[in-house]
Amino acid sequence: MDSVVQRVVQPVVQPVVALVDVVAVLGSFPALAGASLSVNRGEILLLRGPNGAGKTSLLRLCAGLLPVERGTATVLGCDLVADRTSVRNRVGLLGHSNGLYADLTVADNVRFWGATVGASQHEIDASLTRMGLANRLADVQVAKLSAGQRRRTALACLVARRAELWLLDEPHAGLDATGRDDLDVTLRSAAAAGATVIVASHELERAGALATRVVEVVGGQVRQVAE
Amino acid sequence: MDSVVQRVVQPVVQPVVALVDVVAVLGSFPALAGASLSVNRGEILLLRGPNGAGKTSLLRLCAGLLPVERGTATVLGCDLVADRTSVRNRVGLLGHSNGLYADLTVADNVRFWGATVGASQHEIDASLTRMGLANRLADVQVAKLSAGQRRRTALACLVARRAELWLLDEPHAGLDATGRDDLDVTLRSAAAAGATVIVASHELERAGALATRVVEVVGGQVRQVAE
Amino acid sequence: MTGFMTSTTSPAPSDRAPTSTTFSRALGTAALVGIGWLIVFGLFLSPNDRVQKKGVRILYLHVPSAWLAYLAFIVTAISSAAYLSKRTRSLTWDRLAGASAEVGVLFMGITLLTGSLWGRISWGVYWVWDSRVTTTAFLFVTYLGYLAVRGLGGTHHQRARRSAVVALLSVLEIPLVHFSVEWWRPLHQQESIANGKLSGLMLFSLFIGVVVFTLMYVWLVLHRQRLLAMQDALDDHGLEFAIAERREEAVF
Amino acid sequence: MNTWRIARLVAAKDLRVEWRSRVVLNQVLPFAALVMVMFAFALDNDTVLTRVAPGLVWLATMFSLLVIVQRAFAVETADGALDALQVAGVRLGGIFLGKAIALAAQLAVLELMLLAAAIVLYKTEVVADGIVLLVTTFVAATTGLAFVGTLYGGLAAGAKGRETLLPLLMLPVVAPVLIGATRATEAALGTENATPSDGWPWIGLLTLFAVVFGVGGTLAFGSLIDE
Amino acid sequence: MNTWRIARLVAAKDLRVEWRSRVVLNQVLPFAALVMVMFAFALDNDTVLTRVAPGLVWLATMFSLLVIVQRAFAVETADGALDALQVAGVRLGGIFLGKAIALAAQLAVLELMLLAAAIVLYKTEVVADGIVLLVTTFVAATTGLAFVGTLYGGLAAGAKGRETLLPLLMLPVVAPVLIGATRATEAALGTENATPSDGWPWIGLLTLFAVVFGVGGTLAFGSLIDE
Ligand code: HEM
Ligand SMILES: Nc1ncnc2c1ncn2[C@@H]1O[C@H](COP(=O)(O)OP(=O)(O)OP(=O)(O)O)[C@@H](O)[C@H]1O
Ligand SMILES: Nc1ncnc2c1ncn2[C@@H]1O[C@H](COP(=O)(O)OP(=O)(O)OP(=O)(O)O)[C@@H](O)[C@H]1O
Ligand SMILES: [Mg+2]
Ligand SMILES: [Mg+2]
Repeated sequence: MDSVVQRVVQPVVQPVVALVDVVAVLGSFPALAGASLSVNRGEILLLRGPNGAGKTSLLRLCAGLLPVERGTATVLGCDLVADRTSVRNRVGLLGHSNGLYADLTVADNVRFWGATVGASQHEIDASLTRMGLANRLADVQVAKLSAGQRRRTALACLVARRAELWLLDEPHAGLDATGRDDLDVTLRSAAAAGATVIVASHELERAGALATRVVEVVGGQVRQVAE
Repeated sequence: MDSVVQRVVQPVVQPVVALVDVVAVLGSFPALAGASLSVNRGEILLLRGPNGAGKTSLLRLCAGLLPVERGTATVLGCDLVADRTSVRNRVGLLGHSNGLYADLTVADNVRFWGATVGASQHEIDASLTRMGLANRLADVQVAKLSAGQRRRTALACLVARRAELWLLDEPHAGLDATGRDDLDVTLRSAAAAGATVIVASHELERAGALATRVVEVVGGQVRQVAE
Repeated sequence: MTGFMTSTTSPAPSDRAPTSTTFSRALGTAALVGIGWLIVFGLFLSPNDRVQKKGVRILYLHVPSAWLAYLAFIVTAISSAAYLSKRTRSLTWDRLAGASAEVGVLFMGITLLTGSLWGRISWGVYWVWDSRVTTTAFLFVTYLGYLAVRGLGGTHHQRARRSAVVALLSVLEIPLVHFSVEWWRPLHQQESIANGKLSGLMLFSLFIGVVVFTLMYVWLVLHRQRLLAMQDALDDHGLEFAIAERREEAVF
Repeated sequence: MNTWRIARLVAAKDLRVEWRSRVVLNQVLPFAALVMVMFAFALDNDTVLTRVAPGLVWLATMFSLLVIVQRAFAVETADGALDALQVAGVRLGGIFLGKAIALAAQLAVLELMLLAAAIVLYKTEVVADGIVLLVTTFVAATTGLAFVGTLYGGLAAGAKGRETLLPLLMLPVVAPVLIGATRATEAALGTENATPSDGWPWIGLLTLFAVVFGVGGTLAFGSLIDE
Repeated sequence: MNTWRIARLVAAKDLRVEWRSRVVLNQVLPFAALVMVMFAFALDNDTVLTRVAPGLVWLATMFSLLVIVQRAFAVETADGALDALQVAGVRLGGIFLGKAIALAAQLAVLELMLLAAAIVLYKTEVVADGIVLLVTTFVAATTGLAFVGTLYGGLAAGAKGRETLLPLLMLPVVAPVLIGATRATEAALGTENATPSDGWPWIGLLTLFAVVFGVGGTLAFGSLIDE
C-alpha cells in the first residue's frame, strides 16, 4: 500500500514551509496580511479559523498559485518570492473544487494525474483502492457521480501524485464515515513516509484528531493555538 | 427575527412528506430503489448514509426536480406523480451547489430570491442578518467570496424564500463555528414556526444534535434508525 | 426509463419477438411489387420530356420522396401533439413521432440527392441557391436537430416532452419550403403538377411513385416504431435488474 | 405570483448581471463589429459588399445572438441557479419571457451598432422613405430572434456540451428570419433598386415567426428545460 | 518530466475527452456545415459565391475554431482543472503544445469537411497542379490557427465572461491567416484565373505566423494563464 507514497524525500534541514510576514492580495483585497508560519517535515498541520480568514489563500500561496506581495516565503527549499512556479511539481493541492474532467471516467482521471508524475499502473490501482474506488465506480463518468464520490476521486488523484507537501482544503467535507477513515489513514501514512500535510478544515473534532499541530488563521494572519 | 419564517402554514392532516416504494432513475441508474419515508410537520429529519446512497436524489425528488418512476409520492399534499411541479413554490432546496449569480452582490442575490416570494426589504435584511452577512460582505460580488461566505449567502437566499418544507444538502459543510450556530438557530426557529426541515449530512455529531429524528439512506432505500 | 404508465403495459422482450406481422409482411411485398411497376413505368413506358429529355424520369423518385417526407414530418407533429395532450398521453405516440421523423429524414435525404443529381442534368450544377432547394436543406437539418434532441437522454417521458415541443415548432417550416418558390428566386420548378403540365402517362407514373413511397413509408414506420418500443421495453426490463442490484448495496 | 411579475423580475436580474459584468457591452459588441470587418476582409470588393451588406448585417447579428444566448444561460447553469429557479416555483413561462426581454434589449443595441457599421463600412445609404420599413423590420426580427434564442438556449442549457449544441438547433430555425430580414432591409435600403413596397410582405413572415415562437415558448419552455 | 511527454499526455487526454463526449463530432461539424450554407444563403448570388468561396471556407473555419477552442478550455476550467494542472507542475509549455496538437487534429478534420462542402455547394473545382499548394496551405494555416486558438483560449480561460472574451481576442489576430489562406486557396483553386505560383508567397506568411505563435505560445503560455 505504501507504494503510493514511496517517492524518496532527501532530508531537508530547514522547515518545509517557512512564511514570514507574508502579504498576498486577491484583486485589491489583502487576503493574507502579514502571515507567518513554519511547518516541519512529517507534520500534519490543521488550519482553522472563520470563513474568509485566509486559509484557502494560504494554501494556494504555498502551492505557488498566489503571488507573494510582501514578506518572504520558502516552500520545500524553493524561494516563492523569486519564482513561485519552482515548487509546483513537488506539492499537491486539493482545493474547494475537485479539478476533475467530468467527461472522463474515474480511472481515466486518476491515470492522467498519476501520469503527470510517471506513476505506474500498479500505483494508479493502489490509489483507487485507497479511496475505495476500485469497484463499479472506476469506469463511471465523473459527471454521473455523487458529490462524495467525486471528492473521493479527487483525493485518489492527489494520492497518485505522491507529493512531498500535501495541501488539502476541507478534505473531509462530503465524505461518508468510511471515506473519512480512508482519508485519515492515507494522510497519516503519507506523513509517516516523510511527506508534510497541511489541512484547512472547519470540522475541528475530526481534523483535530488527525492533526499533530493546530494553528488558527484570522484576518489574514496565523495565530498559534495553545494545546 | 421570526419575521423571516412568519408565513402562515395552515395545519395539514396528512404527513408533509409521504413516499411509498419510490423508484427514481438518473439516466439508467435507479438512484432511488423503493424508498419509503414519512415526515410530519415541524420535524427536523436527518438523512445519513454512505456516499452515493441516494440522499441528494431523495431531496431533489421531494423538490419536484426528479420525476417519480414508480411508487407514490405526496409532498405538502401535492401528488408528485400527477404533477411534480405543483409543490415547487412551497419548498426550498439547498443543494451541493449554491445556485448563486456570481456577478451579482450578496445583497442582490438575496433580494432576487426573496422577491420570488414577494419578500419585503425588511425580510431581506433579516435574512442577511440571520447568516451574519449584514456587513461589508453584503455589497461584495459573490464571485469574490470565500467558499464558506458563499454557502452563507446561499443559506440567506433560502431563508428569504420562507418555504414550508426546507431541504438542505450538507448545509454545515464549509461553514465556520459561528456560521454553524447561526444555521442551527435558523432551522430550529423555522421548525418551531411550523416549517418542516430535512437535512442530508455526513457530520453526524453536529447534524444529529440538531435533528429530532434520524433515518439512514442505503442503496436507494430508507432505513429507520433505532435511537 | 418508461414512466409508470407504460412500464406495466410494455411486454418483456423475448429473444425472438419479431417486429413484423402478417400485415406488415403483406405491406412489404406490395411495396416490392410496386417498385417493380415503378421501374417499368418510370424507366420505360413513360415518355421523355420535351425539355428535360430522359432527365424527367428522376421526377418519379424526387417528388414522391419529397411529399412523403412532408407527410412523415406532419405525422410526427400530430402524434407529438397527441402525446402532449393529457388525455391521450402515451409513449406510443412519442415512438410513432420518432419513427416517422427518422423515415422523413431518410426521404428528405433522397429528395436532396435526386434533386441535386437532377440539377446536374438540367441546370448543369449540383446545387443552386434557389429558395426551395435551400429551405429543403434547412428542413433536413432541422429534423436532424430533432433527432439529436431525442438523443439528449433523461427519462422516456422527458425525452417525449422535449422532442414533442421541437417537433411542433419544426413542422412550421414545411409551408415555408412549399411556398418559397412563389416568394423569391424561383429557379426551381414551380407548381407544375397541380396545374396539370404533365402528360397522362407521366402523371400515372408519378402516381405509382407516390403509392410505392407511401407503402414503403408505412412499412418502415411500423418496423421502426416496434423496434423503439422494444428498446424502451428492454430499458424497463434492465431497470428490474438494476433495481435489484441497487437494493443489494443495502445488504452490507 | 403571476407570470408577468416573474418576467419583470428575471429580466431585471439579467440586465443587472449585464450591468455588473459589462460582458455584452465590452465583449460582444466589439465582437460583432469585428465580424463585420472580417466579412469586409473576406470579400474585399466594394460592389459586391454594398450588394450583400444587408445580408451581412443579419449574419453578424445571428452570430452575436449565439454568443449572447450562450452567455445568458451560462449565467444560469454555472452554479445550478436554473435548478434553484425551478424549485423556487418561478413560473417557467415567466422565466422565458423575462430572459427573452433582456435578450431583446441587448440585441437591439447590437443591431443598431451593426447597421451603423454597415452604413460606414459598406457605404450603404439609407433612403428616407425606407426608414419606417427599416424600423419595423428591426423590431419584428429582434423580437423573433430573442424568442427563438431563449427557447433553444434553454433547451441546450440542460444538455452536455451545450456550447456546441445551441448553434445546431438554432441556425436552421432562424434561417427564415435571416431571409426575411435581409430582403426587408434590402428593400428599405433600396439595394439593387428594390423599393420599400417589396419589403412589407416579408414583415408578415417576421411577425408570424415572432408570434409563433413567443406563444410556443411561453407554453413549452417548461417541458424543454425541465430535467 | 520533459515538456514533450507532457504535451503527448495532454493531447491524449483532450482527444479522449472528445472521444467520450463526441461533442465536436456530433455538434461542431454540423455547425460548420450550417455556417457554410448560411453564408451562401445570405450572399445569395452564384457568381459572387464561386468568387468568394475560398474566403468563406476560411471564415467558417474561423467560427468553428472559436467554438472548439471555447469547448477545449471549458473542459479545463469547469471544475478548476487548470489550477490543478499548474500545481501538478505540468510544464505550461507542455500544456500549450498538447492542447494545440489536439486542437489541430480536430481542426484538420473540420477543414477537410468544409472544403468538400465548398466544392459541392460553391461549384469550385480543384485543378490538379493546385493540390500541392492546397495541402501546404491547409497544413500551415491549421498549425497557425491551432497555436493562436490555444494561446488566446488559455488567456481567456482565466477571465470573467470568457465565452465572449475569446472571439474578441482571437479574431483580429487570425485576420492575417484569413487573408493569407484565402489568397493561397484562391490560387490553388484558380479562382479568378489566379495561378498556383501566386499562392506560394502567402504560404510564407502562414508559415511565419505559425512559427511565431508556436514559439511565442510555448514560451509565453505560462505567464498568460498564471493569474
Ligand atoms: C437539390 C436540389 C433540389 C431539391 C432540394 C428539391 C426539392 C424539392 C422539394 C422539397 C419538392 C416538393 C415541393 C412541394 O410540393 O412542396 C420538389 C418538387 C419538385 N421538384 Fe425539386 N428539388 C431539387 C431540384 C430539382 C430539379 C433540378 C428539378 C428539375 C429541373 C426539380 C423538379 C421538381 C418538380 C417538377 C417538383 C414538383 C413541383 C410541384 O408540382 O410541386 N427539382 N423538389
Ligand atoms: N476582490 C475582492 N474584494 C474583496 N474581498 C475579496 C476579494 N477577493 C477575495 N476577497 C476576500 O478574501 C477572502 C478570501 O479568503 P479565503 O478564501 O482564503 O478564506 P477561507 O479562509 O478559505 O474561508 P473559507 O473558510 O470560507 O473557505 C474572503 O474574505 C473574501 O471575501
Ligand atoms: N448515469 C448514471 N450511471 C450510473 N450511476 C449513476 C448515474 N447517475 C447517477 N448514478 C449514481 O447514482 C447515485 C446518486 O446518488 P446521490 O447523488 O443521491 O448520492 P448521495 O447520497 O447524495 O451521495 P453523497 O453523500 O456523495 O452526496 C450515485 O451512486 C451515482 O453513482
Ligand atoms: Mg476556503
Ligand atoms: Mg449528495
